[in-house]
Amino acid sequence: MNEIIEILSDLHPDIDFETAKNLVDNKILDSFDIVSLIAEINDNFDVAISAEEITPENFNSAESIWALVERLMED
Amino acid sequence: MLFTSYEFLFFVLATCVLYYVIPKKWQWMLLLAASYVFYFLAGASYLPYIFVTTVSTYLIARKITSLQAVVDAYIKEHKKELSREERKEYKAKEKKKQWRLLLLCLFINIGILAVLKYTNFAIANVNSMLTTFGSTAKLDFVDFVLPMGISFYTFQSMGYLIDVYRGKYEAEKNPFRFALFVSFFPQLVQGPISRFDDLAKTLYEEHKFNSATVASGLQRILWGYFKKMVIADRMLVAVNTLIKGPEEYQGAFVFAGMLFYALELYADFTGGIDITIGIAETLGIKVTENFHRPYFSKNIKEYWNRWHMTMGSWFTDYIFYPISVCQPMLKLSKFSRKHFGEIIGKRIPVYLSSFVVWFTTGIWHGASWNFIVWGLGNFVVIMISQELEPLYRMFHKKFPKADKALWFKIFRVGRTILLMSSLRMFDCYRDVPLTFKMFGTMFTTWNWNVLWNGQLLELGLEVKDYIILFLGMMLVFTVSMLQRSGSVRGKIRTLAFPVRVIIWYGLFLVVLLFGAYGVGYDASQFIYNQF
Amino acid sequence: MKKLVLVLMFALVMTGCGKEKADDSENNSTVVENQNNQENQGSESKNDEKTDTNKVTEPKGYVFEYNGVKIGMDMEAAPIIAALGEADSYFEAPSCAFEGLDKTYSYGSFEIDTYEQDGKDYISTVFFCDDLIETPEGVCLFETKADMIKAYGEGFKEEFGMLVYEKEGMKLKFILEGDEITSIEYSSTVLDVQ
Amino acid sequence: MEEKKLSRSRKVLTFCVVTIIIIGSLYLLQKLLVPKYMTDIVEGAMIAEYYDEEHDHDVVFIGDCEVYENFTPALLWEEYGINSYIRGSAQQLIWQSYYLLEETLKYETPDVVIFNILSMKYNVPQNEAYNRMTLDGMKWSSSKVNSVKASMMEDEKFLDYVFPVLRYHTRITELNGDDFKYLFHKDKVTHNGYYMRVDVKAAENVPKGRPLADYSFGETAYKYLDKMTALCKEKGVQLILVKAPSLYPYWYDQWEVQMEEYAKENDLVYINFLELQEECGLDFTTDTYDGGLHLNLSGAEKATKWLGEFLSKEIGLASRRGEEKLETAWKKKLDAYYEEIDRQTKEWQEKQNGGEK
Repeated sequence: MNEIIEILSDLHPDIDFETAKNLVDNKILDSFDIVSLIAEINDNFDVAISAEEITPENFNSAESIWALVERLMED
Repeated sequence: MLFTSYEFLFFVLATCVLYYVIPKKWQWMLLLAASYVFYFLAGASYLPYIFVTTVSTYLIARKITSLQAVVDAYIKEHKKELSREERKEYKAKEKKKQWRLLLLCLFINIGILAVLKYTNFAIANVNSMLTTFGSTAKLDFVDFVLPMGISFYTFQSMGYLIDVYRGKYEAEKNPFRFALFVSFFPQLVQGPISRFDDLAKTLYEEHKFNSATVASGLQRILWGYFKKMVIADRMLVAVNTLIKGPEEYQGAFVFAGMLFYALELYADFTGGIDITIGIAETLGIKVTENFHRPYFSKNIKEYWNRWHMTMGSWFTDYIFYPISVCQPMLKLSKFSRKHFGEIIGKRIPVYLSSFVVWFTTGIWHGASWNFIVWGLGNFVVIMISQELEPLYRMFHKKFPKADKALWFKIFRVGRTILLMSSLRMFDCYRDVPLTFKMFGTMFTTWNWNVLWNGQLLELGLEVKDYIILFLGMMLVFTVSMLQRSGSVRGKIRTLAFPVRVIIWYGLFLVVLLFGAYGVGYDASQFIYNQF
Repeated sequence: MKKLVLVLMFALVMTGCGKEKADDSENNSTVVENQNNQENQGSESKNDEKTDTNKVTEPKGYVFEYNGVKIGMDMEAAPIIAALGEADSYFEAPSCAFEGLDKTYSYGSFEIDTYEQDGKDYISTVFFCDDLIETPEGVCLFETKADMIKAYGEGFKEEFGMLVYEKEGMKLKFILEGDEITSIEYSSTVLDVQ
Repeated sequence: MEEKKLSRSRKVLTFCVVTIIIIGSLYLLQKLLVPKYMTDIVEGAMIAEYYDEEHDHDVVFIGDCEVYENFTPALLWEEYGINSYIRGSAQQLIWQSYYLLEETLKYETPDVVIFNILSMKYNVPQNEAYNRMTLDGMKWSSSKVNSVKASMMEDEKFLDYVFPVLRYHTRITELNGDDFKYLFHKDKVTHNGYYMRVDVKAAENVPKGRPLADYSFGETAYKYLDKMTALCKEKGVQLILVKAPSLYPYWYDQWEVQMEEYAKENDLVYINFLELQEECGLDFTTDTYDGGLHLNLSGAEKATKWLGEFLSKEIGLASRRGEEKLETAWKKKLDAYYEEIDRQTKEWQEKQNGGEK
């Protein structure tokens, strides 16, 4: 979870990702960010997030991203 | 049937009346029938193409869904016996089957689109290559029909198919309902490109006649006609004169043409979409918005999120993401990070997939180098902007107030418009070299006095036309400003009845009297029908 | 330092500045196409340009030449008439009910017709009256169909019994009786109705 | 309950009132925008004038400018007691002539219909503006519907005839005093369909006809001529074909042969005034106002005289002078006629004098 927040903060130092919700709906994360994020996650956790998992629900908050990663790691 | 033809108005009227007269459970069937009649009237020879797309997509999506059901059932049943690895392996194997089906369907449908749209472009390129190598042989051009709206309905169907494959929703069971999704007539000619999960429900639902909804829909249609007929079709006269006479109209004329074209395109395309969405609304159906006041964008990237939005998100979801997060791409990224450093490695997925997206976007708009160069031009601008991000941050740190200042906002909006307009010159002029040449004349031919010495009056528009255009644009601008705080139609609804009547009747009169239609004006087709 | 600021400004100008959040980028688009529309959708073709756009100052299509004066269709008549010198005879026909005169200038071996638009006269026809003149491609009255084909090729169409070569919005019309050319006429398509 | 009813009926009432206001204002707007044809191009007002007439004519002329500028009903009445009317309009095409005839015969059955055959040369619709001048003036009837359908150019729409505002909306920026002055009432522009001109411009250098590839009249033209012939036979009206004495557009010998043959085959009278120039005493240095295309008053009087003689002697139309109703009607018309002659003559003389200075 903290690692996710770290990655996110690298992308946007000015945002507090602990509390921020609706990252996608409010256009805080754009498609470039999401792609960088997925690359980082792939590096750090060794999980592959595929295109079909890129939905607003999965990327709207650090929490939901973490949930996605956990689910994929289990799978 | 042009949107601006009497036939179309009559067709819509007849459809709407019938729609609310017949039993509600037949409503969607009526729409299907109307859509096919509409398509038939546009050209009987188009029917086989949309039919093939509908049937192939329907069947393959159904097959994929049923395969998925089998997988789910199997896993559920054998949950205990199977290990995680076994489950994974089984799933992967099954997924592969679905993947092949998906590929087959994409191949058929994108294939049809590509062959019809790009064969002659390919032949032209081969021919010029042959000439370069000194051969006198020439391939003959082929004479394919290009079915109306093929780019739109193909994209819409393929989006549906990929969603089904991704398990976002199940395939539609009723083939006729699916056929309606593909062919829904208001959006057939020029989009928006709807998603199945957005459109389907509202499309098949039963809709009770509701005078408020119908009135609201009609108002939107009227607004669309205003933009289209009063502004776009009038502007078109001058635009055509300018771009058809590149020898004569250079320098400042190019600049004027650029802005005129930006105006025309905006009014034409958003007006058309207003009509589309308005017709749907009149029928009680909600179609996704396609524009969000694009010319108010701060930068090009934002612009592309607010202009033709349904196409943008289509390219993002079905091309950009799949390419940028696929395994080979991630590996490539890792590899480059190791060998070329962090900075380059990180950018590779984004850059490569953006390149593909913009190339595709370009060629989707038309089979010519003009559009490809135009698409890649957007790519270059966006990437430069991306790379300069640190500089912007520096700038804003230094001048923290600039962001709130009006002059800075105006500067940004102006810059967006100028950038977009200059890129769009590629779809005005005959070929790429000519476009560059004309662009150059803006800086070499110093004839700014033509803007006020009366020469603008020789382009086919008179003083009164410019006045109408100016007032029309002021109205559009005002409405856009008002829209920032919510629907303008909603605001008008709160006014007193006589005021409302005057507003809408007034707008109707303006379209009736100042619309550029009829003898003397040739209603131009929606620019966007062509894609 | 100044230079840096300049570069910075230039960069700001030239690209979309993305201070906060530029959202997603790829995609969408638009553009229009004006000329190469192919996805024809069963409706009229786009903008027939308004009438005055086909006015030309340069000769177009097949052009008749007499004493070094080029007489092309839809060219402004005044300079041509001036260059040709006084006509042997002149006739003007007002259109019924409308403003605007159609004028005919006769120069013995040929006649020129003009039409009026927005107060100016434009060439609508050059008509051959005898075989003392020939077209720049070398065809004159009373020659044969073979001579015509030799000069202009096989690319003619038959219209109302005439053989017509169409080029750049003008027509070169031949009438044949048997094998003999009995009429040669350059004509503008602006006034074409039939 | 009561209240609900009330508010409902109020709603209905408001709806009705608003609808009436909107339709009424649109109607007025349309009336305002339609060209009035009262000054300059008066040819567009001709067709509508017929409806104000007493429909009791002995002779009705149908055709293009070659009838309405070359024959004058006033003279036919004064000298021969023949009550006639010209249903002419600029570049009236033959199917328009046919449907005008059809319509006219619904109002009255004259003894003779005279049709000028120059329009045989047109086989397809020619020009939207001329269509409008012939068609807009007609009252709605099946004849008008058919005439519009037959006349429309490719880019014209039927609806534009039903709601002329759709055609003329661009005039909103060009409205002038006439549009308001003649909103509800129009002046007469003709004298029983005759368009008078007294000025003179001698005919010179009228070009010879250039060879045509095909001299035969078109199928459609013949079809409507046949229909005209049949309609007149059916109604017991004598159809007379004429070619007016205008020198231009050129009338080819090959055309003449076809018309003579047609008249013979269908047992019709055909009069070619081009061949009667001497007999009529026409002099194209003084009898035309535009160099040979149209006759002026002096020319029209000569041609009409010949025709009047022919109609009364050969066809046997009796003079109706002395019929009280007609006499009073014509008295008024002749006053206006001579007043107009005076006015134009004065104007013409002034212009000439001015020119000489």
